[in-house]
Amino acid sequence: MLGYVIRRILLAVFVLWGVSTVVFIIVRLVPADPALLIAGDTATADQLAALRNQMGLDRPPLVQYGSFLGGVVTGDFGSSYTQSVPAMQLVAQALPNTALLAFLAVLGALVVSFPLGVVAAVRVNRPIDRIVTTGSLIVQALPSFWIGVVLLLIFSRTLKWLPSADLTSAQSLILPTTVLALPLIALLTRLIRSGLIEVNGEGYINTARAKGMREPAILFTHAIRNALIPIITVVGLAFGTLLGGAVVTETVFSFPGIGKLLVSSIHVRDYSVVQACVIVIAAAFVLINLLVDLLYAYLDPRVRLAK
Amino acid sequence: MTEVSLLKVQNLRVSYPIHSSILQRRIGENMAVKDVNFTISAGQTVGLVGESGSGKSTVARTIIGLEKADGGRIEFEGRDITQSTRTELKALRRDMQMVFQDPFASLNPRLSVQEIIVEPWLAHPDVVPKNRRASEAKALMDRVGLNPDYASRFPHQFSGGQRQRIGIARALALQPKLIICDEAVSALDVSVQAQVLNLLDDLKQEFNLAYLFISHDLSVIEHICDRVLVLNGGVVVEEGTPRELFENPQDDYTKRLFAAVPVIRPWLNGASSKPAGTIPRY
Amino acid sequence: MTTAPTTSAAPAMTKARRSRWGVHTRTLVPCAIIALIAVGAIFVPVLYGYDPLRVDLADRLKPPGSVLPNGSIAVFGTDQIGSDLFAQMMAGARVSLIIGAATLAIAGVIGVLIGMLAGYYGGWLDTVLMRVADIQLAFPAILLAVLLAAVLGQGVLNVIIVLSISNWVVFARIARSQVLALKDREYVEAARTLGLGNFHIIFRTLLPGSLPPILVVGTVELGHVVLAEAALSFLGVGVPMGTASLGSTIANGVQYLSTAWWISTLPGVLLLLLVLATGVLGDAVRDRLDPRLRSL
Amino acid sequence: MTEQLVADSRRAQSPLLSVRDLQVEFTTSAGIARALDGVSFDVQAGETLAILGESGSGKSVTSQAIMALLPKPAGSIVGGSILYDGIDLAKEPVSRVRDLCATDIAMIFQDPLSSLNPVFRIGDQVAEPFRRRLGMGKKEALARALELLKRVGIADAERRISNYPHQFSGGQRQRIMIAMAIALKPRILIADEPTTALDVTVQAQIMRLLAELQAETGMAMILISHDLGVVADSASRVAIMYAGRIIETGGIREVYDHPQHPYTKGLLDSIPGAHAMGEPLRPIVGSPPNLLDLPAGCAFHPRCPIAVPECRAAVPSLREPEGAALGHHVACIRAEEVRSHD
Repeated sequence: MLGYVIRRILLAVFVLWGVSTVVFIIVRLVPADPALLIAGDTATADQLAALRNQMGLDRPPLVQYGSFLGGVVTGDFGSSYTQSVPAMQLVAQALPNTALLAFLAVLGALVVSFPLGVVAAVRVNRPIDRIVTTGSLIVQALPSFWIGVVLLLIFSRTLKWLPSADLTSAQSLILPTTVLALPLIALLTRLIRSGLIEVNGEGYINTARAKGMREPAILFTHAIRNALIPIITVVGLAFGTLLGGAVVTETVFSFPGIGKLLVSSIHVRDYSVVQACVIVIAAAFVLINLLVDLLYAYLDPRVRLAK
Repeated sequence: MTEVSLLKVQNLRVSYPIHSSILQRRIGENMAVKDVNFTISAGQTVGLVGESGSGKSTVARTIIGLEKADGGRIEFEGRDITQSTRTELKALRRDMQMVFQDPFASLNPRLSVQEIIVEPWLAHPDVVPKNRRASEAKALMDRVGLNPDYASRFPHQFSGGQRQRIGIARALALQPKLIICDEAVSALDVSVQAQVLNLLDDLKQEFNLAYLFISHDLSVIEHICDRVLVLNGGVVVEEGTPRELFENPQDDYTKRLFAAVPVIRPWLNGASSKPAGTIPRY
Repeated sequence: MTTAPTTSAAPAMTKARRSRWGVHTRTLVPCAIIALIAVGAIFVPVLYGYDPLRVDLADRLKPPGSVLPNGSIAVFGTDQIGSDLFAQMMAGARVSLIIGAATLAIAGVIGVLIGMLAGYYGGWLDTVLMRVADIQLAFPAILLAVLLAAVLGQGVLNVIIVLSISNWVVFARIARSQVLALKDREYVEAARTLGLGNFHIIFRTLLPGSLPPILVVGTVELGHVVLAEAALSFLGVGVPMGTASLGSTIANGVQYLSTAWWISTLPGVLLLLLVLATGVLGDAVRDRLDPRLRSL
Repeated sequence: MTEQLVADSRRAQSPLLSVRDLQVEFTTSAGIARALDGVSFDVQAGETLAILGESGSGKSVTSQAIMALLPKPAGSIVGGSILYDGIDLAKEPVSRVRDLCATDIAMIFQDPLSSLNPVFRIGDQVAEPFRRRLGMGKKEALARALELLKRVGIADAERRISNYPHQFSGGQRQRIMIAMAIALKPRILIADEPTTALDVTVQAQIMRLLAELQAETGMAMILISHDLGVVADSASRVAIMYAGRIIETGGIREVYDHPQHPYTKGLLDSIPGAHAMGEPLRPIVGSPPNLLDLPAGCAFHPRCPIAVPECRAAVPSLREPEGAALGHHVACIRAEEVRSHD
């Protein structure tokens, strides 16, 4: 187990390094000259050179890379040229909002999908199962930005029930959370259903039956635990989709989270903020998956007790 | 045993590496085969028996080239094949073939029976010229007791015993001198197993084949082998003719192994005079 | 050996039989929908003489079914610059399908090739592939696409490149896992003992065996790629101005949500239909080719 | 002779379990397979009945039908009865049959690894019947589980009770399964291929353990196997199955020494090592039939060396052939023609 934990942590560190490096390379590929963007078209060659020197753009790439990595470690991604504050400060303001949104979405998705998946599995191939599976298939195909727009149209513009923007009240969280949770609900429902069906064919379920246990007791002791362990990993990976989905959802609802910050920064080519956003989102994702992997290992004795 | 041996295995050692859990570095090894020596002469059947983990399948897989030996020599007709290059090995494959355990997994489900039997000739095109391959494949099917009219059927349309016959036909396609049977009849029902054992016996006479026969089933080994090696923990603990081993085992492990073999009619041979329904002998 | 094969196979087989008709329908209907959209995408913009850059302010924001001054009927209405929404949606579907097909071809071929080689040979190639995949998985797919698109700039080719880069790993992983699962099968080992070369084993033995799940993934990925393109265009980092895209049409309509609901809603329905068709098709293909892949 | 008398007096009592004309069908994509077709047998208290057969013969389906473990919805009992203690298990709802499981009828399976839940400690799994069925507290149930684990020969049971299934060897796992099965002192233990997945030396130990436990508790056993040798020591009676029917049944010595059905005789002749070395085996020709497409009449006739045209006419029912011992029944119209070869 200890070896497994150490390996996972090393891997997470490696992935973070890889992510940072990829971001560094991609951002350096930008055709536009950041100095030119900041100084504007009217700047003289001298002003540009001075700015380049100040931003470290005239140094050799390797040196830039080194100070960039140093910045990643200390959380210093330079200043936003549009708002003249450290990029990290903007990210730090936006991050809690997104975290709240993501947390509510995952919680909501679990609460909704769990009973749906269990019911579908218990009544497999019956009408209720067909409704649940078809429903989740449709929900999975919904473009999240579009469903956001449609919900906005129905609840905010037409019915005027819910506010559309800002983080002014708890109500304003309802629509973005719903949009974010929908694909996750569909995915988890399908996974819980198929996981339970698969586990149902295992030998130990028959053993439990031969021990005289009733089906509900078997479902809630023997089946669920075995079916859920692999699903935990998927939930971790789904966080990636969720954080990605936040980029779109926050834009639709003008929700002041890290996704909206990212998109608006891309539009104004504020690359220090873009870098900070991407790396922070990736780091959050890596961290969550690390925790999920450890939880997985803890729950499955075959991994926990492996030498 | 004065004739030149077909296969000679000397001090064979095979291990699987153990990797550290952190950086996946190789930190040790698990010895599957520690020290195995034996020879097979042309036309002879040698049996390897042992329980799971004894290393018997590893020996077979190393000889055929599916695993790498860590030490020792494997000589085929006097040539050391552990040091062979790829092209030399390819030539050797013609003389040495294998019949696998699982008749459901050992045939490519996407190929027809004829394609399966012809496949060896794609690797060794000189064995049978292209225009005669279809008819030769059918002749082989006929030889192993399959209806040649079924040449275009797929493996899933056959029963376990029939599939094992297809596997035998594929092994025969290259006219080998040695066939390694790795638990080749273990997955078959008794009545079908007997058919396949008889087929293997007939083919041996007809083509002067030698067999290396790997099995956990001592009665099968006793039936088909000229010599038997008992493997335990990667080492040969005893060797002899089946009669010697069954009637007078010397090694402790061999004694235990043979004593545990179920007897069909325990009430007949006096070893057990207990009435049925009580504690079985050990 | 112990239980009759009937007992273990029977439940799956009953299910298969019960849903055989279903599988048939579930294959045909989505295929028909995709084909219909494809035909529409090819011909409708031509028939309507659709020009994304033409502005016709007199025809702005006409609701669905309006008769335009030139006598034609705008079945789905017109948008904020007066162009026919139906023609625009079909032109957008054309872009979606072109980008989807091209991305699948590029990402599929490269991913499958690398995945199979990595799975077969193992060693450093496999280690590198798996680490690259780990890093790439740490970027939520849309994030990587947004970042790349922002750097590369807008353009259909750029979107294809961006989506290929963010999708090849999916194919590489499934191909690799298939090869790993098949590599130790006895029939593959049998091919090795026959003296068949690596090329033959990889492309003649392993590839056909690996195809079913790859096809399933490919079908489902088509939907994902179409969605991703629309999302990129919606965010304004996808196809450039002047190229129709369902995503940018939806984005353009957001401002007019209270006055002209159809601009944003209708293209979304088309998008949903297209993605749903690929999802259903993927499920049907999976059931048909290999019921064991259910949980994928 | 005394043995025979004891057996006879037992038979006079009403049997513990009585299966009558049991019919089970499986719905497959290719059609309906009759997995069991008129299976009848009795199990007396304290005896061991071996049910033998090759793949597809229906031997495991029989045990699944008794325990209400037939895979749903494909498999179902379509006729006959399974009488236990005055109740017809074939007609009772599944939940009622489950109530009898473990307390009256218990079962162990072929693969002890997949039969144990990988995520629970073995102590908890063995204690489960005590907690769920007898409502014992955790501590008490675990204490009982420990006793059982010691009894089935798990060394160092005090420590190992909190280990997980993957930490045990195959033979130990089967011992744990046995401990779980005998926890509530069942009157019948069904063992479905209990040693098939095990090495031969371990197999001998498990068979010995089962026989010891039977002697201690007086429970009846149904041993299901494809291996005629494994059951020879412990079973008193055998039933040989072919294509969903019992084709021969009787005392084990009687059936093995004087087989009266050509299939039984063929099976015995097919076993290597059962006769002189070097002699070719005398296998049964052909393959077992497809349950979806059974031959008319006796299902064995296409493979039978002594088949006559009448064999095709009707399915032969079990009968006591002339000269056979009491209780030796054979489903063959030419049973008298089959000569034993001992």
